[in-house]
Amino acid sequence: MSQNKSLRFMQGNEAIAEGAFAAGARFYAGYPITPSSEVAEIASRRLPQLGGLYVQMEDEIGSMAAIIGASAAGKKSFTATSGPGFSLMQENLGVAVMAEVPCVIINVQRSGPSTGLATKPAQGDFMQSRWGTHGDHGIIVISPSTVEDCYYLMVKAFNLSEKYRTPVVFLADEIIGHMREKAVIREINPEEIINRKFPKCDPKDYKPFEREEDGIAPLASYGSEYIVRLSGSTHNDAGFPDSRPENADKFIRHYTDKIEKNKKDITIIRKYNLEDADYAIITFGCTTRSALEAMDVMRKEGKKVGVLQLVTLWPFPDEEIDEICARVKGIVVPELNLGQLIREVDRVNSYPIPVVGVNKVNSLSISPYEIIEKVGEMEKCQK
Amino acid sequence: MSMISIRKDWCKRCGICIEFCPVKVFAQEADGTPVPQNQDKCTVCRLCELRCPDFAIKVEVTEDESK
Amino acid sequence: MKYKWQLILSGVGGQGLIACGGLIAEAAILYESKYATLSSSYGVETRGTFTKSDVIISNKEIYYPEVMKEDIVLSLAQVAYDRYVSKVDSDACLVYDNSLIAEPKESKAKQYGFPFTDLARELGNTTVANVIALGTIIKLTGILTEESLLNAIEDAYKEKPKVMELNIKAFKKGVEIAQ
Amino acid sequence: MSKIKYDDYLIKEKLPLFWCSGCGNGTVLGAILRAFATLELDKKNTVVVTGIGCWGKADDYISTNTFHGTHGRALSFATGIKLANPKLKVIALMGDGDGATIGGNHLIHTARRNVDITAIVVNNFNYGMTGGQYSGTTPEDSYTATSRYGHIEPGFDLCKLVEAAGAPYVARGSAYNVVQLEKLIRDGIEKKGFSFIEAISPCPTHFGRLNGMRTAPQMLKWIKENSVAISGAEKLSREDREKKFIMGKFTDKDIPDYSQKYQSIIESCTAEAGGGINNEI
Repeated sequence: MSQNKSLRFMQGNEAIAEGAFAAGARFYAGYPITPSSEVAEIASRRLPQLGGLYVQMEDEIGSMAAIIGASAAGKKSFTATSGPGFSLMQENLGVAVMAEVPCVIINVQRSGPSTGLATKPAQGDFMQSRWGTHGDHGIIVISPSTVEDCYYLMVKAFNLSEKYRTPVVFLADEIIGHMREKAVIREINPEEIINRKFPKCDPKDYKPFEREEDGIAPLASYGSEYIVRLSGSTHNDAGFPDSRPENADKFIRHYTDKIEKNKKDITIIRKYNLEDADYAIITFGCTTRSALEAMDVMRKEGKKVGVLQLVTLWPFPDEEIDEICARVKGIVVPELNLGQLIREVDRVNSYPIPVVGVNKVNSLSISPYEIIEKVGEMEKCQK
Repeated sequence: MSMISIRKDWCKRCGICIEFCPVKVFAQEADGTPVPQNQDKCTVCRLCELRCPDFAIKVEVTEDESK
Repeated sequence: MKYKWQLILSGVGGQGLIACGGLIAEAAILYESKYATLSSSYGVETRGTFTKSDVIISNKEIYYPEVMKEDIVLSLAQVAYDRYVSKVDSDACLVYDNSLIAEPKESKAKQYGFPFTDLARELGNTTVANVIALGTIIKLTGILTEESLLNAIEDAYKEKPKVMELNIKAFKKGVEIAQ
Repeated sequence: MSKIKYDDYLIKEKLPLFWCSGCGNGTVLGAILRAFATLELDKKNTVVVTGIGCWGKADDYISTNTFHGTHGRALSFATGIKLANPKLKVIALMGDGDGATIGGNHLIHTARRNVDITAIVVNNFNYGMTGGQYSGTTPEDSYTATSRYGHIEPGFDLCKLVEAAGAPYVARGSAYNVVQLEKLIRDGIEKKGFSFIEAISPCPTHFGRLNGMRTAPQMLKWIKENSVAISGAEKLSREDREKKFIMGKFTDKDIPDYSQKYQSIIESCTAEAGGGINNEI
């Protein structure tokens, strides 16, 4: 087993790009946008060195389409964008869902709506990452909170994308994307990489959407021995249009089911000091760092506070949150939006405990003190 | 000699073959279906086959003449 | 021994404050086995508007990457100086460029004014004012060793020997004036 | 004479075709499949990419690899496919709405970028599938479901547009002159770099009906009567020329395509980096 490690002082966006290459990504199509542009710049420099390809498209609609095409032609593909670009990608993100083409879309969130504040952080795309493209579908969304995360979770993102033949959204934010910190970067071993299942059947029997026992259909590449028919319209196993109600039902349910039913395998959460916690802070992305700092300060003061970090945002970890709700006196949900994650926590919580938000949309990060204050208020009310 | 065959299940009776045949090989049935009535006039230019929007016409050269 | 240092490097876009923060953080991580974070706040324009970099150096993992309480503030422009002069606490140290900031104001913090830009001009390039200031901060506070910083500078410019030489000279100049 | 026939590429089980009686799509499809047969394209290394609209259904009948994407984006999917695997023959089939209206930006940039794709735009001057609304090529003063008082916008001359964008191969044919159309398509597929073929095509159901041409023969006659070869067009006044469909090859030049140029970047980079890894799945 290779143990090639290097100690790096690294930027989040740089680690995202390097993580993609380590996962085997060899195709990038994108349109530069702050605060994600470093990913594009690094991809443009590194991909030709790796025998891969970078292309700058005319917009994010085309970028999303190009990575789907490239993935169908056998290259692991990715793109990086931010708010306005992510909105433009939603149409073809649906194609990746429908045609079940693996790809990774990085959204380094910035302040919105519209152009918003290009250089300022936000976490306002939490719901968009789940529901942005129209129609029923499942999606995997992963959110990093450290520079090391950016590297290792990108590998995870590609692995899940390949395993489940699904687009994966990597929901970073301006703070994590732009900050630099210490990171120990380890070479990824080949056995840690998951590649899509390739068909083993006779080429004349191949149907690109015919599922195997594990619920996933093998995917051949264009240019292989197999003829591949992919479609963004409602199709049958063979990839031909099929508008029969039972066929539509079968496939549309499948897009949600293949993600939700594999929740256990997909979900990553991190628990900090929750064993004895009276209060839990539930968080994701950059805000995790504020939460952990707040927890540290409060623990020093003898307050039993813990943190639950959602690394996988979608599928939503209902069970894990329910389990926390069952044993704490209150929950704080800090997020750089007006309350998106908290809606989900509220939905899951069935206990008579308060769930309060710390919400901020003034372009600044949430300070640990703002979380500490909220926990304090809750404590006071409950005394 | 040529042999013109028409697949009626594919033909949509648009009338293009009838209208544009340079030597007027086709007649039209009441429902619009083309009938290669004057096959002896056919020069095997194949324009009917090429223009047919429904792959419904085949012009084949019969054995003895193709030699 | 203090285990955590929180630094603000402030000025206007184009002064190389992020690069400067990078050198400190890199020196801490690679040459002193510490943790460090660098995050920056800047406007949409690349040059000319207020910019600051937050650098945190610590012996243990750093969570919140923004400065919660300043230990050291470097101000290389009037707009940056004005923002921090009344804000910093008595145990902080405020280092500013007195070739650009003519009249120091009241502050609880201990203030040090040096003519970084003028000295940089003497070295032949005003863009190294940041690195001179860096030398001064290192000497005044002892947060990291001079050697670690010199190593970081060498790493940063290993493909540009002339730039490296200039930056080493600038750093040493900064150390010298702080003595 | 090629042993491969056009119907080797046609999925006969799917016939009769979905399109209306007299629609030119089937004629253009025939020309394309005949060109495939003549060139003996290997199905496994050919990808037909379509968008949305009547013509976007064309892939249903083609037995090569296919990708059926979204409205207007066929060229972007095709760009990804081609650049990821340059050995593939990539043919994008688009309508005038698809390729030149909602997808206009992708069209000009794919042409400018010179990606080795053959784009075949069937231009029937309106959105047939949704009931005959006007598109970016609908001629001024004509009538559509959304220009009942006469269309006040001029239509695009697609060949001029794509030529200006830098494509090395630009041609126009029609469903009337099928022999020429097939030849133009064949040459386009053989061309290294972005090739663009516009096929003027009848839509008697919508465009024809609202513009006094209810039948397919009437529409084909209209196309025939308004067609003029490039050489003939040169003799016309500017005003007359603008009213005609000028037929033939406008551009046919040899310039390096994107993949070729990028390959030289890869070679120089990997040489520098001491050999790269081509990580195929």
